[in-house]
Amino acid sequence: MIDKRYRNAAEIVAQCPGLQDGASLLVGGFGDAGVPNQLLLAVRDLGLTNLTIISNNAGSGDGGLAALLKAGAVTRVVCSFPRSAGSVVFEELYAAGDITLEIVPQGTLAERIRAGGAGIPAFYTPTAYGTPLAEGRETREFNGRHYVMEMALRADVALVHACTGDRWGNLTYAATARNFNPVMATAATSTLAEVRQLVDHTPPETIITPGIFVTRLVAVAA
Amino acid sequence: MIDKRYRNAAEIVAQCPGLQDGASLLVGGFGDAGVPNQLLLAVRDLGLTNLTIISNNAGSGDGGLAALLKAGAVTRVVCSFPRSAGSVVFEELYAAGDITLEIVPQGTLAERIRAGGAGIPAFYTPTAYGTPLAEGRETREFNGRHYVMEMALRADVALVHACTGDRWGNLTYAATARNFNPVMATAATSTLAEVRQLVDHTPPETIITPGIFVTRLVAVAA
Amino acid sequence: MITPLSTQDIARRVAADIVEGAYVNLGIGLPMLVADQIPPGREFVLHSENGLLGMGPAPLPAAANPDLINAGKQPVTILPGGSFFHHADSFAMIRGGHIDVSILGAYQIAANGDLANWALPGAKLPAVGGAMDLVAGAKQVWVMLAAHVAKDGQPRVVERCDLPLTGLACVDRIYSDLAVIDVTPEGLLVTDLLAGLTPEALQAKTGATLRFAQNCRVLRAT
Amino acid sequence: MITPLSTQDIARRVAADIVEGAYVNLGIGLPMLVADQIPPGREFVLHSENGLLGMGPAPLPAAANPDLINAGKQPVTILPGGSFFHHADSFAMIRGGHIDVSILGAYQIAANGDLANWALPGAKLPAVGGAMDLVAGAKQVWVMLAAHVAKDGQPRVVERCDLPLTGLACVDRIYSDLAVIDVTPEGLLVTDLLAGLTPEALQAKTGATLRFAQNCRVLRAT
Repeated sequence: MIDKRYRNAAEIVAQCPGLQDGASLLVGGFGDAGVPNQLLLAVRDLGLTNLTIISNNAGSGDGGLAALLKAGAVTRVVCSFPRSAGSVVFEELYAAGDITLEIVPQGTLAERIRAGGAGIPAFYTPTAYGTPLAEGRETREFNGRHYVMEMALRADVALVHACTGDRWGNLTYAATARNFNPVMATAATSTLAEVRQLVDHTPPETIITPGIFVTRLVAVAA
Repeated sequence: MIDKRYRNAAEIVAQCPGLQDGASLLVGGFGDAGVPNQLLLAVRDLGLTNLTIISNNAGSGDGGLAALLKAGAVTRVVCSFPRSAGSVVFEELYAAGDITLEIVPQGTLAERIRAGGAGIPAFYTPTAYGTPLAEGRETREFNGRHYVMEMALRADVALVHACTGDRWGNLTYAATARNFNPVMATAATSTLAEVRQLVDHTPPETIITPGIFVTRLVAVAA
Repeated sequence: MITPLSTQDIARRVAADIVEGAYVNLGIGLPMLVADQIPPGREFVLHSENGLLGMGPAPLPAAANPDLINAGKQPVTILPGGSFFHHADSFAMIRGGHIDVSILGAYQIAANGDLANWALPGAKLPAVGGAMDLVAGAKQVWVMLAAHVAKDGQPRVVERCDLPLTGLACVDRIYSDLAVIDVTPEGLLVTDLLAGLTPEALQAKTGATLRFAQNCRVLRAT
Repeated sequence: MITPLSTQDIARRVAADIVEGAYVNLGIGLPMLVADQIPPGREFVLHSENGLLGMGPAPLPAAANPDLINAGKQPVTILPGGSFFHHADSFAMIRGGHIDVSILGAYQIAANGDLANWALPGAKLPAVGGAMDLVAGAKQVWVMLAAHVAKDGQPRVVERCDLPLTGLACVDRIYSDLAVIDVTPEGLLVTDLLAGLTPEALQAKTGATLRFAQNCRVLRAT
């Protein structure tokens, strides 16, 4: 019987394929909505080093991502908007030169991850053409308009936060806590999901992330 | 007040921007599931000529697409699988040389339409590399693997079939009658939807095609 | 003494130009004010790039749902007709040209429509968010300036931007506290001028050559 | 008299090789038989490229739902844990390497894994469907041959395909009525041989050089 459920966050990250020093992690969430905070704390407790984090923001307050950063586990961040009211931990590490940062336009970030999950190695986008964020990128003209070539983005592990999950790994999301989570779930070697509620069965028309994309899941307190 | 509802299929196709001689049409459906048969009959009744149809199949029996073909309205078909048990009308026109055919692998067809709706002018795919269907296509190597460059596909008009629709154009689909309909809805200048049931309001978590993609909709008998 | 428009006045002027049924993305900050100035009886649909169409006003603090936020990470509501979707779908909407109007703030706008609105010299931490995608993808890009000139008196509307660009030739219209200016192939065309302000006075505060529409309208502060 | 495997025998042998929890796409025709041969207690998830995971057996005719069909356009059911999605998402699953095993029929398979399974010389009407996407994207591609040689006695397993290719070097394993053959970097390796058939007899029916595993297993017809 397929059963992807784990008992707690410590178990779900233990012996997770790809989750090791130097790993890249896709981390869902936008602002404080839909961030897999419990999984991030469990990863922090593994004591890993030299991680790359790919996420829209760079953590705020002392939540999961900030805690992982504070533990010194992360040396590189790929994101669209690291600056926020509470992004103190990241800002200090960045100012100290302890973390490198790659800024990617938000839609290009989402599309590069989508491409990574969809077997598309590269695509063209009009976004950022002629701006500093396209420097060094290959460009090309189609029908008189200029585009930048962007490469797919995948990671060793994706950490996602969902509303409900079932034993097959099918996920639903709550409102805008959906954000990057469904695309990130598709683009990693292992996808770990924390869900607020385990359910016996998810109506098939309502599933946003089919279980095929989810390696393991765990219920966390909402 | 936004209200995209039309009273019947004849009204919805009347003065539809882009629906004219020589137009290209994205037509949803896979086999007999999710085919916008009533819209196709309404288009047939317009007496247009020289249409291009982009659809997974090429019609069967005397349903909507076969009826449009039979009327002599179509001179070009882009599809992945024109051959089926009941595709008699298409086969006769093709054999007589009255219709040209472009065969596209099914996943490449879906992705080209998705790209068309998403502002991606071109992308690379491993599908069809080294086969006759990639002849003449530009190819490129990424990380030691070979890929074909494919171009976005858009049309003047998309015809889709959905389960429910509301006045804003939000759509839901039934089971595998979803198929190509949601992607096609995104990739046309005008998107016309036939729905089995008009509803006052669609729960926002259940919407598959947000109304932004739908120009007009009409209720048809199931 | 000439009274410039208040930010509310500017927002009201912008809202008046948005047509019934339009899909509109409001940038963080000043553009958000437009939501409160929608003329009675006119329905348009607000898009938030974190996965929401049909964004409604902020809830009462007690009713705030942390899962339901806007691109500025503030609690919002969803109106009837609204929908949720993931980040890749949200930016497919943007990049694919489905958003009718994107309204943003700006540091500089050039006479050819170049926009700089994401990076200031000496900023400690770069951050871009979705601005580059919005200006590349929306059908219309409108810029709002709370003040026609910067605090140090330097013009914001210039011949050429010297700040890092967000996009090339992307701005269609500028709304400031002094004027409304269309970006046309022939250069900047003032369509609305603050009551009591002479064309010469506006030109003196502008770093690029202005033309004035023959039937230039009058803007009045309230 | 040596009895070759029946198609049911072949399907049973294939099913035995599919591990618990695998995501499997079954091509139209012969591969469909595998669904009926799943060993008791083993759960794997069938993918149908028209937008369905968790495909179940055919319904009774009276219970058939025209909206719920498989890639062969036949009525099917959906099992608990299943989900629906649109065509672009379905082929993102395929192209993105999320399908563990794709099982297809074939006209020819070359010693290097090249596959020809979509076009015969003199076919009146070309049609490709999803085969090229499946062989390019699935982690494992297995081919089923109801008969090791074609009706005219020509081998189907050959040094080089002369029919139009579906994909290059994509086949991992061949299941025929006479043998199971792995496609390896060193060429074709027979891992299972029909009881009573000599290696020389199999080689005589094969158009490419075979090697035989040291611990070659015995296949028995039922």
